[in-house]
Amino acid sequence: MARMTMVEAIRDAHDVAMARDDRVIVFGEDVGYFGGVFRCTAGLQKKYGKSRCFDTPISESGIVGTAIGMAAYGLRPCVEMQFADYMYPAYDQIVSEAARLRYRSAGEFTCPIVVRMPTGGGIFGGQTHSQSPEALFTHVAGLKTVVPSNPRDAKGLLLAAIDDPDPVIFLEPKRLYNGQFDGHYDKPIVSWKKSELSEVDEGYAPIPLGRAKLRREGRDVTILAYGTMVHVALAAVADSGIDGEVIDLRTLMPLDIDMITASVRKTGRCVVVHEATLTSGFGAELVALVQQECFWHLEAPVARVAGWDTPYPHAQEWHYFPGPPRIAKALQAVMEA
Amino acid sequence: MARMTMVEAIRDAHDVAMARDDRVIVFGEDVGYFGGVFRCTAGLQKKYGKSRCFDTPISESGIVGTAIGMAAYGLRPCVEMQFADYMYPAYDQIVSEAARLRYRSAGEFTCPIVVRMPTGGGIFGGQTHSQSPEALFTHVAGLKTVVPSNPRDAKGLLLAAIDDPDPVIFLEPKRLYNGQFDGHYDKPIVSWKKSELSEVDEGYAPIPLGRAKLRREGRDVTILAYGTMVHVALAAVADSGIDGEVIDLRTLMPLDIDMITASVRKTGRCVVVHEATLTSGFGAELVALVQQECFWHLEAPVARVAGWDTPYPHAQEWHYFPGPPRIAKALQAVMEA
Amino acid sequence: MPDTQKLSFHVPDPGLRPGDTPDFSHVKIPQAGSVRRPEIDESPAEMRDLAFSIIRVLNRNGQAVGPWAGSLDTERLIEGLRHMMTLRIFDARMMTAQRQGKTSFYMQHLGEEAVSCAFRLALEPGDMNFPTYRQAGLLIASGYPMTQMMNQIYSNEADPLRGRQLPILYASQEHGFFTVSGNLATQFVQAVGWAMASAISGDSRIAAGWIGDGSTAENDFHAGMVFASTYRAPVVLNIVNNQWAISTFQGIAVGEAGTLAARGHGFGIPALRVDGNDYLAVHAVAKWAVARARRNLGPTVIEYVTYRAGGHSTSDDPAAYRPKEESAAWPLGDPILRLKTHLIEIGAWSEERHVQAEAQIRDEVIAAQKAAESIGTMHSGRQPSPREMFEDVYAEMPAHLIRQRHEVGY
Amino acid sequence: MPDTQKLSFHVPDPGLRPGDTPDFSHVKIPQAGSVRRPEIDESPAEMRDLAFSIIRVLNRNGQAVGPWAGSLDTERLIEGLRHMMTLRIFDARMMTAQRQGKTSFYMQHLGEEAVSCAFRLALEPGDMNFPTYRQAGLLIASGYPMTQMMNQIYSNEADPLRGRQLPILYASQEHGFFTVSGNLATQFVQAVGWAMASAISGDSRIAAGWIGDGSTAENDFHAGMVFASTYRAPVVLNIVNNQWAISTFQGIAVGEAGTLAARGHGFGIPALRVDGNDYLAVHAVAKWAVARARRNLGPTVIEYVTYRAGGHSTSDDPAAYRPKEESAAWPLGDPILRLKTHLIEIGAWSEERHVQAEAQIRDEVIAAQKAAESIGTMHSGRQPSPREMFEDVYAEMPAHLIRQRHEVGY
Ligand SMILES: Cc1ncc(C[n+]2csc(CCOP(=O)(O)OP(=O)(O)O)c2C)c(N)n1
Ligand SMILES: Cc1ncc(C[n+]2csc(CCOP(=O)(O)OP(=O)(O)O)c2C)c(N)n1
Ligand SMILES: [Mg+2]
Ligand SMILES: [Mg+2]
Repeated sequence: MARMTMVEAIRDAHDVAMARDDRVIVFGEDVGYFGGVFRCTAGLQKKYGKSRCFDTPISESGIVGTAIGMAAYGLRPCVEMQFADYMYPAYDQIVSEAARLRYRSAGEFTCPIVVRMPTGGGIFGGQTHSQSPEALFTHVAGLKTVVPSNPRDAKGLLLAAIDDPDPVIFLEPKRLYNGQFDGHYDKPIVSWKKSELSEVDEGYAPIPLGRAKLRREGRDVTILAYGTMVHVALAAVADSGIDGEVIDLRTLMPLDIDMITASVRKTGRCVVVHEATLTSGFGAELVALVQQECFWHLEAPVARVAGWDTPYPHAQEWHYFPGPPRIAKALQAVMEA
Repeated sequence: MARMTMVEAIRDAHDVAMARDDRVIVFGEDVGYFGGVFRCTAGLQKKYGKSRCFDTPISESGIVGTAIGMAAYGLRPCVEMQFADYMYPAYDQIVSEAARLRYRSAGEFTCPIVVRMPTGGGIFGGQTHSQSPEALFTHVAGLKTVVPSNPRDAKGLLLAAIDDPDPVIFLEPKRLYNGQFDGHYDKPIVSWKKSELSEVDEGYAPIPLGRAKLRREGRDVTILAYGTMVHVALAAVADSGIDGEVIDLRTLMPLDIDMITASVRKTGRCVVVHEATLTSGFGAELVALVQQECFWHLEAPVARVAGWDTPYPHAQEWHYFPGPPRIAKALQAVMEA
Repeated sequence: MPDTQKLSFHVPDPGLRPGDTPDFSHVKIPQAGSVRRPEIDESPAEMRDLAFSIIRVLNRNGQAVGPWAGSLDTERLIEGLRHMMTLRIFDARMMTAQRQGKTSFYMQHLGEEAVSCAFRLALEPGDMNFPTYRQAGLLIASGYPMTQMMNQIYSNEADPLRGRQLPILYASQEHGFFTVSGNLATQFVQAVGWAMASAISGDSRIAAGWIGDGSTAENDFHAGMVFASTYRAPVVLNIVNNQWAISTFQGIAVGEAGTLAARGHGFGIPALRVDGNDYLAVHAVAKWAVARARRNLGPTVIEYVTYRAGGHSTSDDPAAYRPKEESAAWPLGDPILRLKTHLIEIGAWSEERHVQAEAQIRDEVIAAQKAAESIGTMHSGRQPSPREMFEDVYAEMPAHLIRQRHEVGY
Repeated sequence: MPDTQKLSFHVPDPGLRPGDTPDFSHVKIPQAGSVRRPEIDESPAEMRDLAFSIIRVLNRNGQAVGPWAGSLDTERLIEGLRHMMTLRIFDARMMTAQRQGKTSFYMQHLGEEAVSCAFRLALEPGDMNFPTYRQAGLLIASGYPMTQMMNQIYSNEADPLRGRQLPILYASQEHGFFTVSGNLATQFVQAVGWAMASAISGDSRIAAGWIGDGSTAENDFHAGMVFASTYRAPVVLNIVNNQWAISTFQGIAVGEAGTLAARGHGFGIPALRVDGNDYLAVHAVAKWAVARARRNLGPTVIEYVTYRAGGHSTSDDPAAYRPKEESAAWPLGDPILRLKTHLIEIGAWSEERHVQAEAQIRDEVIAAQKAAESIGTMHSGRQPSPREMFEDVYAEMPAHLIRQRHEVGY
């Protein structure tokens, strides 16, 4: 058991996966010699050689397209998009190809690839370094979508993603890479090492996809969150004094609907939180499912707290970000409904 | 007033727009000399010349990318994606560029383009000629998304879309192009000319974006639908004998939430219908909004009837398609809840 | 000083449209045997000329001439002729079957049979093609069962793709035929990835990417070129220039820019242009490129100059956009006729044997068709279960799909 | 026969890494004045040689020599020198401002000033650039107010982009500067579209697309080339090859393929390679290409051979991946020093005037900065209202955004 930042945990997952399976290949823009602009692959090229960890031309479509070919060959590519905001040129390869290879060929060809990408705001990255495009993946049959919220999960889920026989989109909240963040952006940054969640299992210890994690038990209201927003939700619960039950979804597809349902049936109230724009965000799906599964238990409409329906602005970052006050307000409203 | 098929109505809208505004330029794959694989632009090149209606290389990104440049110049390009399934290479240009041009430049540059594309199944087109990707657009701030369900609306809405100062995604249900279709695929095709909805206003008669249309008044349950599914929903109402109120959304963004809310508050029940895959489909957003706006009026959970969460299969097309029986079943269930 | 001349907009035009007399006099066709054959390790910069000519082996008299002749023995040539004849008859029957409503859709190879049939013989078992929808010759020439192809086309119960995929978008790992995509060009860069994987693994297998002239305009063509060039991937990058992309002539994709082969030059990739209707030339050039890849010398671009003699698909009627007789006027002739003439010329074949072979192949195709139809066609007989619709979305069916499957009643 | 040799994987490598002694002996640099100047209507096929050489005007002694010399008079050259000096001082101050926390991010032009500054002088009012983040010289050289640039960089209340956009992603219709995108390469094809629109409209204005060496790998580079070629768009397609793309050297984008300019050949687009650190050469080549576009002769590709002397951005430290002294070893020298030497050589400038000019420009930049800072910086002073966050998503604010705006309290 070692304490790691999220970056270290992701690096460690790569290392463990590459050591135990020759088929694991890691590449992307600035991923090789330099080790990635967020340093998530630092040291891998040195350790495993240029054939297994290398730099690519700046072509997201080329990165995912070649990864698909490699997967069809029998390798297990784990590739990086430098920012989620830059995955769009690869979207066709992800949606039309990776996601449907097994289906359209009835299993003749499969696509065990992982596409990692940093998501979310909080670094004053403006509209092209802040996006959270998870809903663009959850709508696509054939993809799995994972969002870890801490170093421990990041390592275990990434190991599982690399092992997975199907394409996995692995979204890494960049605001959490190097420290804890609960949405109180004006407070000093807290090191990961101070959190138990940075205690990462050594060696090969995958965490199965598809299982949510209860982060806080509570009786008043269920809060569904993932990634950075798990911590922000916990802060909002603390700030508001409302006894919220916080579920960290961890995997959006497949979704742990059982844990969600059980919790909402218990609390009778639900707030869904994400950083992506509200309209047609993944929160909409969560609301739809919750009201379907828990209708007769609901004592208030399910509320959503999300990014506004605008591009992610630069200077107004913290007005855009759905921080603890906005969540707390929603909790209040749901309690009073 | 002339009776037209949907293809004729779309052609007519192009014609009217091009005649009244020199800045309107039409292009795409096979769009020029041949007039489009669905013939929606037939005759335009002959009438307006090769500078205003022309064939392009097979590059969706190039089509939308050049359209954006043209719009920045001051033209009003209206382009065609041959099938919605093939818009993915252009998705980056649509999402990262067209949608955000006005915002990121604070209005220095704007992007009045229309991107038309045939959507939906029903022609045994398999997984790459059947998709309904509307949710991939409604999630993106800065885009408007329109789905006509009949010739009359197709013409009026397309004229409004071309006039619109912002980028509009114009989704054309291909199963409706040349005839009416209510989901009873085993019955003979009914000509558009038999329907009042094929009565198209002559000349310039735009229908404003953002207004839904009541297709059938009813007291039992509100059905929200768009495109082909409007007709399928009407058939399901007829088949089931349930007094459904059918709303044709017409524009998904901006959405006519007022009409929706008023109806659901009246009926107390709601079924949302679309052809796209269920998970994270636009239906999820509709459910989220309805339960938010009408929670205290709801007598049953809002139900969704949609395409299954699989790629669109070829041979199993009619098992995939959410036809009248599946909708009727949902209506029944909602009534009995 | 601003030059106040007004700009004008240029749109390439084929010039000749329905009703006009076809004219291919602008297509410069070098004499058979006249184009040199470089060493396979010659530097790409030294062979740029080959992207602007057309490598041809069979001359007008059916003789095989020049430095590219002799890559196949007579027995293999006869085999090749049979492959092409099989493909043509197969196509004709399936075109009819589509008209009869036995399937929803079909695309034929008329006039282009040499390209995929001859290329296949240059590969070794284990090599992988990333084809478009117009390379079924790769399957025919590698012995993939025709009945299986038809089962797929009919989406019947025995369809190896379980009815999920549009007709002719075959897939066979064993036959080195990657699952065909409906989305153009995506496979081009995937082929490069497969080849990179082979090199990464220290394997000796190579890949072949395929793309049509029109589809070279797609962005993933570029991605394929970039990655092939950067990593010197062991891949053959095949561009089938059949002059048409649905209703648009190749000038829309190529501009008036020279040749598609020349696109290789900007990437330091050797590029050869070959008479795609000359079975011998196609094979010789393919063999050269395959050897280059296998010797770890990197990628090669091949542009096959051929002609789409039929419609784009069963949904298309070329009479709407090109002169009716254009196909007959195509100066590179018919690949089957040309190989037949050659084989007769060298005394290995005869009109009688040809007629016989044709009859025999027709019987084989008909037998395959009967076998497939005895299982089912698109709208009759035994079809795949709707249950199949939910399989293979993932390796293991997640709970929400099981629920949805139950809703359909399976 | 299968060749059983094992394949191996090739990854291009710059060879020299931190700690190594820089070496640019592989960069072949032709003598100044040695490269020919074709007529602007010469056929692209006749000038392929120009993609494999480097057009240079200034020789070691600061003399302007050869057929490309003489495109600008002395007054304009002095102006050009001042533009470059302004840009460099502007950059230096903003780099410091970023370190001081006055803004979140900055990208400088160190070593590349000649490219955008000289290019701008070849354009006419009304022409439109589609720049990357590294062409602020286009703004400086067209007289865009520095205070406005700084307001944008500081995201203060007077920021013309209302705080919405990352620093340096300027936009100005009036100054022919298209809104810079964070997404690489998308602008390249948009430039072509703008140029097509100008031609469609019978206008006389032309467009210029810009892209970095690393970004040529992006798919939209291809889209730009295809459309420019097919429609012979009046556009200049500028590739700024500054040898680096963040941490990857240009070999990752280019392969070992020759030159980026040569990518034009596959599209029949004339391609010129120019010494990007030679103000005179950049201007002469730009002028040639602009004239070609304006004369309706179609697109030109220009590759500027230069060197990114600084880090990629304020988030980057090149010491991690390249030798420290590499920048000093770059054989094409410093653009400001070279133009200064030339002006002194022709007697139009002196060390004293240079020092004077530097002081004066510094004062101007400082004054601009003071003006901007008196309004506000990233985290202090007056900032744009949160209300701005909801404006300009659409021309007219839809109901749901009004509701959301109200929720924030504006
Ligand atoms: C991404 C994408 N865009 C458009 C299409 C529609 N489409 C199918 S085939 C075709 C023409 C392709 O022409 P070409 O590449 O020359 O191949 P050929 O049919 O001549 O073999 C088009 C436009 C598609 N399948 N995928
Ligand atoms: C689509 C996309 N992918 C990746 C990035 C991240 N990125 C920003 S700049 C850059 C390097 C660009 O290098 P080059 O084109 O050579 O331009 P230079 O910085 O040298 O001027 C990268 C990878 C991006 N902005 N957009
Ligand atoms: Mg073709
Ligand atoms: Mg660079």
